[in-house]
Amino acid sequence: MAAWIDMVFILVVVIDLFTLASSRLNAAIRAVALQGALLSVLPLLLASWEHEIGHVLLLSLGALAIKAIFIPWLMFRAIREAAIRREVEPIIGFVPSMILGGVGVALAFAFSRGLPLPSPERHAFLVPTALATVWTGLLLVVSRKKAVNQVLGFLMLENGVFVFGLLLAEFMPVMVEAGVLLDLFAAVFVMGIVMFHINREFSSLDTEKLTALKD
Amino acid sequence: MIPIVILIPLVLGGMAFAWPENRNRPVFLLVGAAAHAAGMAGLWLREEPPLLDGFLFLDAAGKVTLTATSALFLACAVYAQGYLRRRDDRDNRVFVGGLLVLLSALTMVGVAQHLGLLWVAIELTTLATAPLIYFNRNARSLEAAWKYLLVCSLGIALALLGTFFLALAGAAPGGPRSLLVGDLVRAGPALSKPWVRAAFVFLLVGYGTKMGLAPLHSWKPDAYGEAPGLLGALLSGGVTSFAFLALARVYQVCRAAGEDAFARDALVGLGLLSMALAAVFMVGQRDFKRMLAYSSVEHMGILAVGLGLGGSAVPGAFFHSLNNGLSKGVLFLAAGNIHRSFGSKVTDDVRGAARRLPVSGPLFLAGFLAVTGTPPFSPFFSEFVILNGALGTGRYWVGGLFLLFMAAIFIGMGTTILKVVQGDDAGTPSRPGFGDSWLTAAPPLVLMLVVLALGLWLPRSLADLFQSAAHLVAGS
Amino acid sequence: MLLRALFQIGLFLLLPPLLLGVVNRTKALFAGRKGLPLLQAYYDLARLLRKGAVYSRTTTWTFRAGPAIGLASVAAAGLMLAVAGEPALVSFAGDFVLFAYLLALARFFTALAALDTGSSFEGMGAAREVSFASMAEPALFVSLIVLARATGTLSLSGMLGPGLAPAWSTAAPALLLAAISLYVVALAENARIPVDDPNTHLELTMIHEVMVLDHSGPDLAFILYGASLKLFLFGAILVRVVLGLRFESLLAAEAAFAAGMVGFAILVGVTESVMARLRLARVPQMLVGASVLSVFALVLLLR
Amino acid sequence: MTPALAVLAIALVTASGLPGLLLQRRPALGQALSCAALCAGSALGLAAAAIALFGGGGFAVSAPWHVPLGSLALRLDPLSALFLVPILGVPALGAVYGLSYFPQSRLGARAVRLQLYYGLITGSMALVALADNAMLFLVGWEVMAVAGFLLVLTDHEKAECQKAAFTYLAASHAGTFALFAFFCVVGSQRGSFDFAAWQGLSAAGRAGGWLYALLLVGFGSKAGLMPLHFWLPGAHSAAPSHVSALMSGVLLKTGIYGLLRTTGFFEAPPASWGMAVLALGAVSGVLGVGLALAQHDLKRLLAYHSVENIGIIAMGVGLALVGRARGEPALVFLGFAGGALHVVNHSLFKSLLFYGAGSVQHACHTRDIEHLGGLAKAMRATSFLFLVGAAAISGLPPLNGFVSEWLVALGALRAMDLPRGDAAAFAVLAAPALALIGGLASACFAKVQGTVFLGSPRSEHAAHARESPRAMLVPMGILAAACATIGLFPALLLPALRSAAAAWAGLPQAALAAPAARAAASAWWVSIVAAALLAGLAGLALLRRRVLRGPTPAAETWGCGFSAPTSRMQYTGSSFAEILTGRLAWVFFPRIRFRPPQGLFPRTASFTSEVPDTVLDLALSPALSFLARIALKVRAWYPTRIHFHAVLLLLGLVAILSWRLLWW
Repeated sequence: MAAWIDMVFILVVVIDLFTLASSRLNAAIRAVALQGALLSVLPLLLASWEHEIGHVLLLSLGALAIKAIFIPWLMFRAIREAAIRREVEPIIGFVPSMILGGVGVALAFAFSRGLPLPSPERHAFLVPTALATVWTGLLLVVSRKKAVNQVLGFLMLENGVFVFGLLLAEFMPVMVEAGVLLDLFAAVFVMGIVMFHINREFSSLDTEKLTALKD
Repeated sequence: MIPIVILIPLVLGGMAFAWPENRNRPVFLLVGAAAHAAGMAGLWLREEPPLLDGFLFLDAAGKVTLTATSALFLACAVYAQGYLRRRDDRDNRVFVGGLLVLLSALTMVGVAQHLGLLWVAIELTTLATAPLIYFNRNARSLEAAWKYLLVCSLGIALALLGTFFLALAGAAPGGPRSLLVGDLVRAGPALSKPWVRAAFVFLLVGYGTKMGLAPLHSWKPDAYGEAPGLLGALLSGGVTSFAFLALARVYQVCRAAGEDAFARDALVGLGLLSMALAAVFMVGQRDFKRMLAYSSVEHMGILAVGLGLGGSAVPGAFFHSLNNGLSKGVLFLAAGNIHRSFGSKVTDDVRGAARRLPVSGPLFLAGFLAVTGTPPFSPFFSEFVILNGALGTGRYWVGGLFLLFMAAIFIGMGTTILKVVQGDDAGTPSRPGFGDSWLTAAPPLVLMLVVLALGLWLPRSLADLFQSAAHLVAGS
Repeated sequence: MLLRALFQIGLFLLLPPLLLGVVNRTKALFAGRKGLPLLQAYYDLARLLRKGAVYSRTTTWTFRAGPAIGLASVAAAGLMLAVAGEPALVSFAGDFVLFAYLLALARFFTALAALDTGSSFEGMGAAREVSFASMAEPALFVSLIVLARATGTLSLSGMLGPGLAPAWSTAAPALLLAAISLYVVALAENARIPVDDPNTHLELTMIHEVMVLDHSGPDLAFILYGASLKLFLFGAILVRVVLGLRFESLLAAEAAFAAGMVGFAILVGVTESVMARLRLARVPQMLVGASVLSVFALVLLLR
Repeated sequence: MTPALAVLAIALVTASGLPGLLLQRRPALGQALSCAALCAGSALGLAAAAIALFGGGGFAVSAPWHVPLGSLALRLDPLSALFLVPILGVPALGAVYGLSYFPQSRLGARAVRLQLYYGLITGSMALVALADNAMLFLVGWEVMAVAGFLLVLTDHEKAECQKAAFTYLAASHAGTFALFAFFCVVGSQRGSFDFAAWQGLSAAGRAGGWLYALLLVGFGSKAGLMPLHFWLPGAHSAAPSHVSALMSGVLLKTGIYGLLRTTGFFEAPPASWGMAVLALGAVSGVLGVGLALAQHDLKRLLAYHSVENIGIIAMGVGLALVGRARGEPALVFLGFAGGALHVVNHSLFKSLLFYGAGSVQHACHTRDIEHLGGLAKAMRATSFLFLVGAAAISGLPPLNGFVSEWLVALGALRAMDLPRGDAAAFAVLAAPALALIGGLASACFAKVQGTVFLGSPRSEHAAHARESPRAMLVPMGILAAACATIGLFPALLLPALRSAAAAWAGLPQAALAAPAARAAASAWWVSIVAAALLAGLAGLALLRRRVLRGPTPAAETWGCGFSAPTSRMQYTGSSFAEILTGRLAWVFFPRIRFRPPQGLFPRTASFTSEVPDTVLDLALSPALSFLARIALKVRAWYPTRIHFHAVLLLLGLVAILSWRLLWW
C-alpha cells in the first residue's frame, strides 16, 4: 500500500515539473486534470480505517468530479473560443522556470524535514509534495502571460493546499471540506466567465493587454 | 435568528437572479437589506446562544462589524433604487443577485467561529464581488475585475495554508484538534509555537490582502477606481472591515498562544507602511475614485495600528472600523453621484461639484473633513483614542509618524477634493438628468448625519460593545 | 515746588527760538558773515502769525491740523522734561516712553500733512523723514534706558535729576557712549547738517524742510516754533547728561543750565559749519551705528 | 447663574445664522434678525464675562459627555473672560457692518452661507475660550478652523480664494496635530483629559521642552507667529472685509489664549521658555511690519500688521513667563497686562482698519493702494475713522495702542532689576525692539493713510468714490470711540487685568497688588498728559482761528513752477516704502520688474516691485512641490502588470517571514 502512495506523490511532483515545461496549453490542462484525479484518489489510500468511510468517499468523489472533470472541460472550452494553441514566451522564459521549479522541489524536500509534524506517521512524502506543488503554482501565476495559464497556476496552488489538507482529515468537518471544494469550483467558474469576457473584449487572453489602469 | 439573517439574503439573491423584469429587480435589494437590518436589530435586543455546536455565534467583535455593514448596506440599497433606475441600459441581474449573495457571505463571516468556515465565507465574498466590479462592462473594469480576482484568490489561498498550519498547531497529542476559535483560545499555550507563528504570518498576508494593507494593496486602486460608487462603498466600508474582523480573530488565537509580541509589531509596522504608501500615492492624484481607494488603504492601516498597539487603542480600532464603514459610504456614494453627473472622474474636467450637485458636493467635502479626523465628526474621536494609545504608552515614534502621515494625507487628499468641489462648473462636461435626486442623495446624507451624531453623542451601549470586543480580542 | 515747575515751563516755552538764533549766529561767524540777529526767530514767528495763509486745492483738514498737532505733542513732551535738574511738572515710571512716542505722534501728523498736498517733493520728504526716524528711534530708546539703568529710576526727572552726577563715577564709559548716540539722534531728529540741510533751496535734497514746503502763515509759525522746542528738548537732555553737577541754589543751577544750552547750540552750529551733508544712503548707516553704540553701552551696564 | 448665561450665549450666537436661512424670501428681515440674534448672544456672553472679570463670579461646571475621553466641562475664569470680550464683541459689530457691506437682499445664498458660518465661528471661538476639557477644546478648535475655511471660501470662484483657503485649512489642521500630540501625552500622564486635573504640570527637562515645542507649533501656527504665519496674508485678503476683521482681530487671539491657558498648567516654567516666546515675538514684530511696508494690497498689508501685533502680544507673554520663572510679580503683571490689553486693543483697532478697508473696497472696487488716493474728500467720515485706527495701531499716545505697548515696555524695563549676571536681563532689549516696531508701523500707516486717503485720486474709481452707508460707519465709530476711551483712561482696566493675571499665573490676587497699584498711578499720569495734549491742541486751534482772519485763497501745490502736475507724479506706496524695504531686502527678496526708459524719446518705462511671502513662496511651496514631484516619480515607476502585483504580494510574504526568522 505505502509503495502505491509514494508512486502517487512522485507522479504529482513529476506533473508539476511537466506543467512548468509545457508550452502547449492542451497538454498543460490535461496534466493538471490528471493531477486532480490522482489527488482525489489519495484520501481513499491514506484514510485510516477507523474513520467512517462515507466522509472519505464523498470527499474523494467530489474532488474527482471537480478537479478532474469539470474544470478541464471549462478550460478546454475557453481555449477553443480563444482559438489559441500555444503559450507565448513567459516573462522569465521556459528554461529558467524549469530550473526554479526544480530548485523549489529540492527546497521543499529539504525544508519539510525541519517542520515538526505532529503525527509523523502519515507519509514522508506528503508535506514536501504539498510544498512543491504550492511553489509551482505560485511560479506559474507569477511568470505566465496567458490568462489560462494563470488559472492553471492557481489550480495547482489549490491542489498543493488540498494535499496539505489531507493531514487534517479527521477534524475538518465534512461540511468545511465540501465548502473548500465548492469555493474552488466557484473560483474557477468565475475565472472562466471573466476569461470569456476578456477574450471577447481584447480578442486574446494575453494579460499584457491588461495594463490600462495607471496612477 | 442568525440562520434567518444569513439565509434571507441568499434566497432573495436567488430570486433576483431568476427575476426576468429588469426595472423592479432592485426592490429585492431593498427587501434583503431591510430584512437583514431587522435581523440585526433582533440580535441586538436578544442575545443568541451559539448554533451548530459552536460554529455560528455572534460575539462582540462580530456584532460591531455586522452592525456597521448592515447600516451601510441599507443605505446602499436605497441608493441602488435610484442608481439602477438611471442605469437601466444595463442588465442588473448579476449586480443585484451578487450584492445579496455578498451580504449573506459577509454575515456568515461575521458569525463564523470556525476558522475553516470563516475562510470559506471570505472566499465567497471575493467571488461574489468580482463580477460586480465588471458592472460597467468596459475594458478598464474588466482588467480591474481580473486583477481583483486573481490577487485576492492568491492571498486567500495563502490564508487557507495558514489555517491548515493553525490546525496543525492544535493537532499535537493533547491539543484541541479543532479550528473553533473558542477551543483554540482555551488550549492557548498548548499549541505548538512554530506552527502558530508560521500560521500567523500566512494568515496576516492572506487576510491582509483582503483588507488591502500596504504591500498587498495593489488590487484596491484598480478595483475601487473602476467599480460603481455603490460597490466601492460596500467594499471599502464592509468587506475590508470583515477582513479586519478575521485578522482580529487570528490575533485573538495568537495572543492566547502567547505569540502576540511579534504579531503586534507586525500589525503596527504594516499599518504605518500602509499610511505612508497612501500618503505617497495620494499626492497629486487626478482620479478621485482611486484617491478614495488610497484613503481606504490608509484607514486599514489605522485599524492595523490600533489593533497592534493593544491596550486602550483596541476599542478605538473597533470604533474606527464602524466610523470607517459609514464615512467611506458617504464618500463613495457622493463620488458616484459626481462621477455620473460629470461623466468623468478625472479632476481635469470635474469642477464646481458643489454648485451642480447641491447635496453631493458639500457631502463630498464634509466626508473628506470627517475622514481626515476633523472634530465634531466621529472618526476624529476614534483616531484620537488610537493616537492616545500610541503616545500615552510612550511609543512616541509611532505617534509621531501617525500624525505626520495624517497631515500629508490631509494635504494630498485636500487638493484633489477641493479641486472637484469648488469653483463653478462652466466648461465641464454636462450630462442633464444626472443631478441629485432624492434616492441618490438622501442615503449619503443620512450616513453623514449618523457620523455627526456619533461624534456628538456616542450611545453608552455602543461604547460598551467596543470595550467588550477589545477585551475579547486583546484582553485589554 | 509747583512754582518752580511753572517757572521751568515758562523757561521751556520762551527760550527755544533763541537757540536757533545762536546756531545761525555761530554758522555766520564761521563763514565770516555778520549773520542774522539773535532774536530773528522771534520776529519771524510774530510776522508769520500776522500773515494770511494759502492752501492747495488738493488738501483736506489733515493739512490744516498737522502743524497744530505737531506743536501740541512736542509741547506735551516738554511737560515731562526735567529742565536744569529740577523735577518736571509730570514724572512717573516709564514717562520717557511717552516722551518718545509723543515725538513720533508729531512726526506722524507732519508726514500726513505733507502727503496731503499730493506733491512728489513732499512725498519724498515724508518718506525720508519717517524712514530715518524709525531707524533713530531704537537709539533714542536704548540711550534713555542706559540713563535709567545708570541712575536706577525709570522717570525722566529721576534720570536727569540729582542721581546723574554720582552715576558718572560708576558708569562713565556707558554714559559717554549714550551721550554720543543721543547727540547723533538729536542731529537726525532736528534735521541738522550731517542728516539734512535746513537752509538748502533744492527740494530734492531736503528731508524735513521739504515736508513743510506748502505751509504758510500761522501753520508755518507753529511748525518753526515746534522745531525749536524739539531742539530745546534734545539740548536739555544732552546738557543734563554731560553737566550732571549738583547745585544747591536754584539760581546757580539755572545759570549753569542756560550756559549749557548755549554751549549745545554753539556745538550744533560748529558741527554744521564743519561737516557737509551726508549722502542719503549713508544716513541709515550712521543711525544704525548710533543704535549699536547705545546697545553696547547697555550691555556694558547689564553684564 | 452665569453658567446658564454663558451656555445660552454660545447657543444663541452659534444659531444666529438660522433666521437668514429660514427667511430667504424676505432677505432684509432675515439678515436683520440673524444680526440681532448675534448681537443679543454676544451681549449675554459679555455680561457673563463682565461678571467674571469684575465681580469675580467665574464658574467651573462639568457634565458627562458620552464620547471617548470627553466631558462637557466649561470654566469661566478671569483669563477666559478677558478673551471673551473680543471674541464676542467684534463679531457683533461685524454683523452690523455686514448689513450693508454684504447685504443678503443683493447677494442671496452667498450671504446666507456667510451668516451661518459667521455665527458658527463665533460660537466655536467662545466654546474654545470656555472649554475645560481637552476633547471639547479640540472640537471647538477644529469647528472654528473649518468655519474660518468656509468663510474664506465665500467667493470660491476666484482661484486666489481657493488657494488661500486651503493653505489656511492645511496649516491649521497640521498645527492642530501638534495639539493632538500634546493633549495625548499630558492626558495619559495625568490620567484624565479635564484641564482641572492638569494643574501643576512639571516643565523640567527634555520632556518639558518637547511639550513646549508642541505648544509653540500648535498655538503659534494659529496665532500667526513667524515662521508659521504663511497662511495669514492670503486668507485675510481673500475673505470679505468683516470676515478678515474677525479672523485678524479675534481668530488669531484664540492661539494666544491657548498658549496662555496651557502654559498656565505648568507650575515653574523655565526662563528659557519666556525668552523663546519673547524672541519669536520680536522677530514676528519686526519682520511682520517690514513685510507690511512692502505690500500694495491694502488687506494683505493689514494682515501682515496682525503678525506684527501678535509679535507684540507674544513679547508681553514672554515677559510674563520670564517673570513667573524668576518669581517677579511685577514682571508677571506688567508682561501679562501689556499682552492681554494688546489682545483687546488689537481686536478693536484691527477690526476698525479692516472695516475701513472694506468701505474703500466697497466704494472703489479695488484693494491695490496704487490706484487709490484723494478719498478723504469724498469719504470724510471713513478717512477720519481710518486715521484713528492707523494712529492707534502705530501706538501713538492718546489712543489705546500706546497704552498696551507702554505696559509691555514697562515690563521689559522691569527685567533690568534682575540680578546682574542673569541672562533673562537681556529681556530689556524688548523695549528698543518695541520702539523699532512702533516707528516702522507709524511709517507704514503714514504710507497707507497718505496714499489711500490724501493727495489726489490716481484712478477713475478713486475719483468717483462715494461715502459708505451709515450701517458701515456706526460700527467703525463705536470701535474708534472704544480705542479713544481705553487710550484716555487706561487705569480703569488694570484691576480686571490683575485678576486675569492672577488666574493665569496661579498667584493670589494680593501678590500682584503692589505692581498693579504702581502701574495704576503711572496710568493716571498718562491720562493727564493726554488731556494736556488735547487741551494744547484745542488752544492752538482757537489761536489759529482767531489769527487767520482774512480769506484763504486756494492755489496749486508748489511744484517748482511746473504748470501741469498730474496725480501720477505723487509718491506711490512702493516708492514711499522703498528706503525701508531696501534695508530689509535681505529678508524678503523683492521681485523687481524694471523696464528702464531707452533712447532719446523713451516710450513707456515701468517699474513694479512685488514682495512674495518669504516663508510660503520661497520656502514652503517649493519644498512641497519638490516632494510632490518625488511622489510622482515613485508612482511612475510602479508597474501596472498583474504579475508585478502578484510578485509584490509574495515579496510581502517573504519579507514578513524573514522578519519573523530574525525575530526568532
